[in-house]
Amino acid sequence: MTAREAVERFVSDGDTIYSGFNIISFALTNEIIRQGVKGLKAVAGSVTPNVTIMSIDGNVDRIETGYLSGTLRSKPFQEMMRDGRVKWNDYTNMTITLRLMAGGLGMPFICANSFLGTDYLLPETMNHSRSLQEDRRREDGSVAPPYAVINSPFDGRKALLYPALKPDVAIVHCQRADEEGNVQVWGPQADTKWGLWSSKNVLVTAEEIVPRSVISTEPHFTIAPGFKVSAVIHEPWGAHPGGLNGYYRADRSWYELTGAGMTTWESAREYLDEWVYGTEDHSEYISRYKKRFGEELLNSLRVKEFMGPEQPARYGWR
Amino acid sequence: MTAREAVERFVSDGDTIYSGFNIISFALTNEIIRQGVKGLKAVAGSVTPNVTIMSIDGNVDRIETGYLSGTLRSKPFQEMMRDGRVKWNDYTNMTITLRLMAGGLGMPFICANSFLGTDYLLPETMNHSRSLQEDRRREDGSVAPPYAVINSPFDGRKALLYPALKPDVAIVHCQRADEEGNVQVWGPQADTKWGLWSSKNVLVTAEEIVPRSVISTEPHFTIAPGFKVSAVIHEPWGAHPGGLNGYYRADRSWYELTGAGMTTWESAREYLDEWVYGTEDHSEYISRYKKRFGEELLNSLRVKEFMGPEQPARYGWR
Amino acid sequence: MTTEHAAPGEYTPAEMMIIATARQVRDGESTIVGMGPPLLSAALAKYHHAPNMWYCTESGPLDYVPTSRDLSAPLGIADHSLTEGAALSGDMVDALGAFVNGGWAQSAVLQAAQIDRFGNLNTMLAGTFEDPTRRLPGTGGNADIGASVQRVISTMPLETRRFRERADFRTTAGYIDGPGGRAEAGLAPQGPNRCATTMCVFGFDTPDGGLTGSCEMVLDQIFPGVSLEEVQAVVPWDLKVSPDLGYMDPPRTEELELLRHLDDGGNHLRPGRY
Amino acid sequence: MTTEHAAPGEYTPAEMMIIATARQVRDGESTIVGMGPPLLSAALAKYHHAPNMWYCTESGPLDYVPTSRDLSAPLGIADHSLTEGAALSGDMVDALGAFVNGGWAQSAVLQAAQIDRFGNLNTMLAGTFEDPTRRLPGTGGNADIGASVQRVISTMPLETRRFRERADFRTTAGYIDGPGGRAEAGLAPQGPNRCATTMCVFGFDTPDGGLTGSCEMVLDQIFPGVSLEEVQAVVPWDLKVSPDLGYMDPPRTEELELLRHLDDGGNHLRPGRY
Repeated sequence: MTAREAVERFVSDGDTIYSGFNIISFALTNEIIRQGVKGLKAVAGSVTPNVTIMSIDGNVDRIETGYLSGTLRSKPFQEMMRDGRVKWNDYTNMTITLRLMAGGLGMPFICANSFLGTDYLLPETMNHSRSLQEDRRREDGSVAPPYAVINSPFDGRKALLYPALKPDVAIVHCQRADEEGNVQVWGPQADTKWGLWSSKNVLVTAEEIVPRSVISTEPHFTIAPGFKVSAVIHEPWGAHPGGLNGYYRADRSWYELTGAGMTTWESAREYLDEWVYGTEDHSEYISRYKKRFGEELLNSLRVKEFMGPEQPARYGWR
Repeated sequence: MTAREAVERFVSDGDTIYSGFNIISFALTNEIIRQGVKGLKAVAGSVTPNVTIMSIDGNVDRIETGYLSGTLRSKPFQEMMRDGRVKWNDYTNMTITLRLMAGGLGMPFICANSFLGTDYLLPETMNHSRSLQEDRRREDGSVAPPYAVINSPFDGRKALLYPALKPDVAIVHCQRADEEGNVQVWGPQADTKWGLWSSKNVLVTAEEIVPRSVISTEPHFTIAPGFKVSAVIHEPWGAHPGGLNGYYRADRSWYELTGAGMTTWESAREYLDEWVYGTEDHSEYISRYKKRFGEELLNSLRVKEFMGPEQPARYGWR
Repeated sequence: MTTEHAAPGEYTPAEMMIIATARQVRDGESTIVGMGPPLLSAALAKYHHAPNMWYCTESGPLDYVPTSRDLSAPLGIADHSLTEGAALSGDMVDALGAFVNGGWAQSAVLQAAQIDRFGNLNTMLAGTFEDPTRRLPGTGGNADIGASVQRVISTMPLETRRFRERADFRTTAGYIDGPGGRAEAGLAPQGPNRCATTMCVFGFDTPDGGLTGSCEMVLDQIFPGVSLEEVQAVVPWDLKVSPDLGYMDPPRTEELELLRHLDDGGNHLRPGRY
Repeated sequence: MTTEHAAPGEYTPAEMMIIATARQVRDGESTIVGMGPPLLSAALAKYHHAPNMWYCTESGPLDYVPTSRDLSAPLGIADHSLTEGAALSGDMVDALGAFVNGGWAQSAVLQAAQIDRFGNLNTMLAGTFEDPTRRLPGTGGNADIGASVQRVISTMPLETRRFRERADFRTTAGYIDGPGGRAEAGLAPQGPNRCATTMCVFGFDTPDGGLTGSCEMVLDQIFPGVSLEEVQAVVPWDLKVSPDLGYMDPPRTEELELLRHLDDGGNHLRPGRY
């Protein structure tokens, strides 16, 4: 399947989309923008610049997250956060991850102390004018809280509950996957695993497509099994300008070189026109990179030193 | 540290002890019996024959578990379960694992549907005459329930809560660990990770002690970091008669050969006298095995075919 | 595909039960497989007619794909051979939590000591709670699975002590007391789907996924050489019989051979066990 | 150990802040390290005087032990180099859940935009919620960490807009409104412990782990060339001063060199940033 087909088939206007803290599929991000999907709600432990990029044309207009990572340098984004074009409720890195975990585990809610004693518990915080009240409206018209304090039925002490998150779709880039959709990832994983397990549809771009036997001989790296994955797309450099452990480093000069930092409406527009709307797909995006900045610059991002097992763990049972 | 020192220092009468569903440290089990520790409460997704063995002399007199795995062939154990010498409340494989996870994550309780619609929710089940009511007694004299149904503050639907489990001590056998106590495990892991994270003290026997660099080049296998581990003891064959992925198979003839199945009081006595009280430590236990049954029988348990990575995942960032 | 069948007397009722259970397992489904006969039945299904079923057990290995050189079914749900060819090696949170409770297990194969009219299972005790005639091992993952999986296949010998109007103890929710029982308890409406025994296979009267119908067990298929009356004599309530009552084919020779190979000399089906 | 110190003018206030923060990190402690200056401070501590601190970040790597050939501090909490030499590579549930919330992180190093009299931190916004003068990135893991860790070290420049009688928004619980505040909120009594700035280091008046004392910030150590009055002029409330008020040693030459090496040309301390 191509990224275009995957987004056509599995991403709809108004969906809640998980795009994580780490290992971001810019290939799928760009395709979502190209197709003009509207009104997405972005959820993740931390959202990253790909969410800023998706907010400019209204692909994303709602956010539930713990941290706006590298997104606030964008004046347009700041503006939209203030005037309500982007609506939001804040959580934390852990509580969003736990909410995704609860969604993945089929639990209605999960406990965490994180907001005890803070201003997050004030009613005016929970339901501020740009908050996601409409998303929390119950059938009877009342509004569910974004989190709630109860007394534990076991010891009577205060317990703070957070509702489960079940995104409609997750996008992620991974090191490798097989044709059946088994997805392998290594390095710091942040909220990735539960972002994938909690989502109804999982779209994955993979740096490499490998035979099942590669997956099966290191089954501990699999974070989502094939039956959980809706589409796997072979997309080298699919995380660019982000990095991928074992393959390439983040392209730190990219945001300034191209305007992808979205610091102004103008630079945002230019970036989108040239690098997103102006390319057919990720392969053309990478070709254009090579043309514009030279293949050498791209190659300079490639990882050159590797860490392999000193004494490989071996499975064995007979 | 030796197993003797570790048990002397970290296991006390009345403790709640986690000994898991899988990768069981029989080396530590036997040492606990030798030292005559009394009144332990055993908790695990499933408890296994090592808990039967620990129940005969009252080392274990309380159990919270989802499954009595291979333990009920023992008439003495059956008898003690019936007459209240062993007290118990039943949960499930998942709910005990989630209760350990909640303990490990610092949560007071966690949700699971598992008992909705079942007889576990009847008051006479929760507080039957051999149940662990005393362990659940609150300061005001009332008894906390073993699980409780509430209405979700988010959508009003029924939610079933299970209280966190925080054992005093966990015992486990692992494939390898380093001197700092970083513990690595592979193969089916069941409840192991959360058994270790939820416990105040973690005692580990390791098939191999390896340098830190072996741990660090495959850091994804570490299920408990050194600061979480109280003692690591080098104990080859430490899981025997259980198996260890990549090292040896379970010794299926052991229970009948030695009486370790504890099917009668007499065979239980004989087994304990010869193989537990009659040996100084696990090394003597293994020596005796070799003398009694021959080194060949022991070696026949060794794994002979291994599965290594076909295309090893490599970390790399520069 | 050969259609050669084993003759009466060439197989045991226990073997027929395993084969009938295996026949309920569908290719391409993600399946959580429980202790005992389910491990053997699911392995048989995987080798025989469901090569693309996702064979998963609760200790963590998802999508076990054994190599053919060692054709023996796993002995337990944490058997180390389950890692063989697996797509994912995780833990119980992954398997029972994310896979089962998260709603990704399309079916389950479970054993139990008792089943009742409404498909509730018992693996806890025989008799009463305060005075059990026999304490059983407990629910393991059955209660977790029964709460979440939409197509539960149970398997056990057809015996009066096992088939009860009401289970001595309801370890695992079926349809509880009948229509609407699951919804009232807070569960999704669809519960157990099939029960394969030594004499027959039952379905459930749930024409609409558990929302309507009597939610009772319904006799669906009878095994060769077994009569309707024999089944009715064992089941202690007024058993519903499917209007399309069928007769199940006897074991195919290849099923039987494969089963015996997988059982590796009686690992699961030791004489007298079932 | 050399005692050669840098002279005034040879280092910036931001560098002194990082060094003062690093000096609060103890050898042998398990520490959760936040975004920004904490990553740099903790790396400095690890190389300089705390080789056996457990350097952990919230994206999953626990016990980062970098090789010396690449002496640069991680750029972010999910920097891939954090896996280098790590004891465990997991995820956020492991790091913030099991390690931090489970109570195994003995200390934390956090940055914030504001801190108040009772040690509450703010990383959410400046101004009011409905009309913020500046929206900040949010709490990240700070709220998770502040709720659970018993020795929180915060770090930020000493500026009046940052030091508030009450934080504009309390993202992360310190002692809330004073003694008993944490217990009333449902948290363990011990909260923040140190705050290292560009001019001084604060402690907290919690003689008994947060159970007694005023729970207010207390001026503990002043940096070279800074006067008590200068600090008091910035802090907008009646600042408590430790009876044992001390003067912190200027950076040692080796600390400063190491810091500059770790910052690798201004990754963290770009001019004008702090």
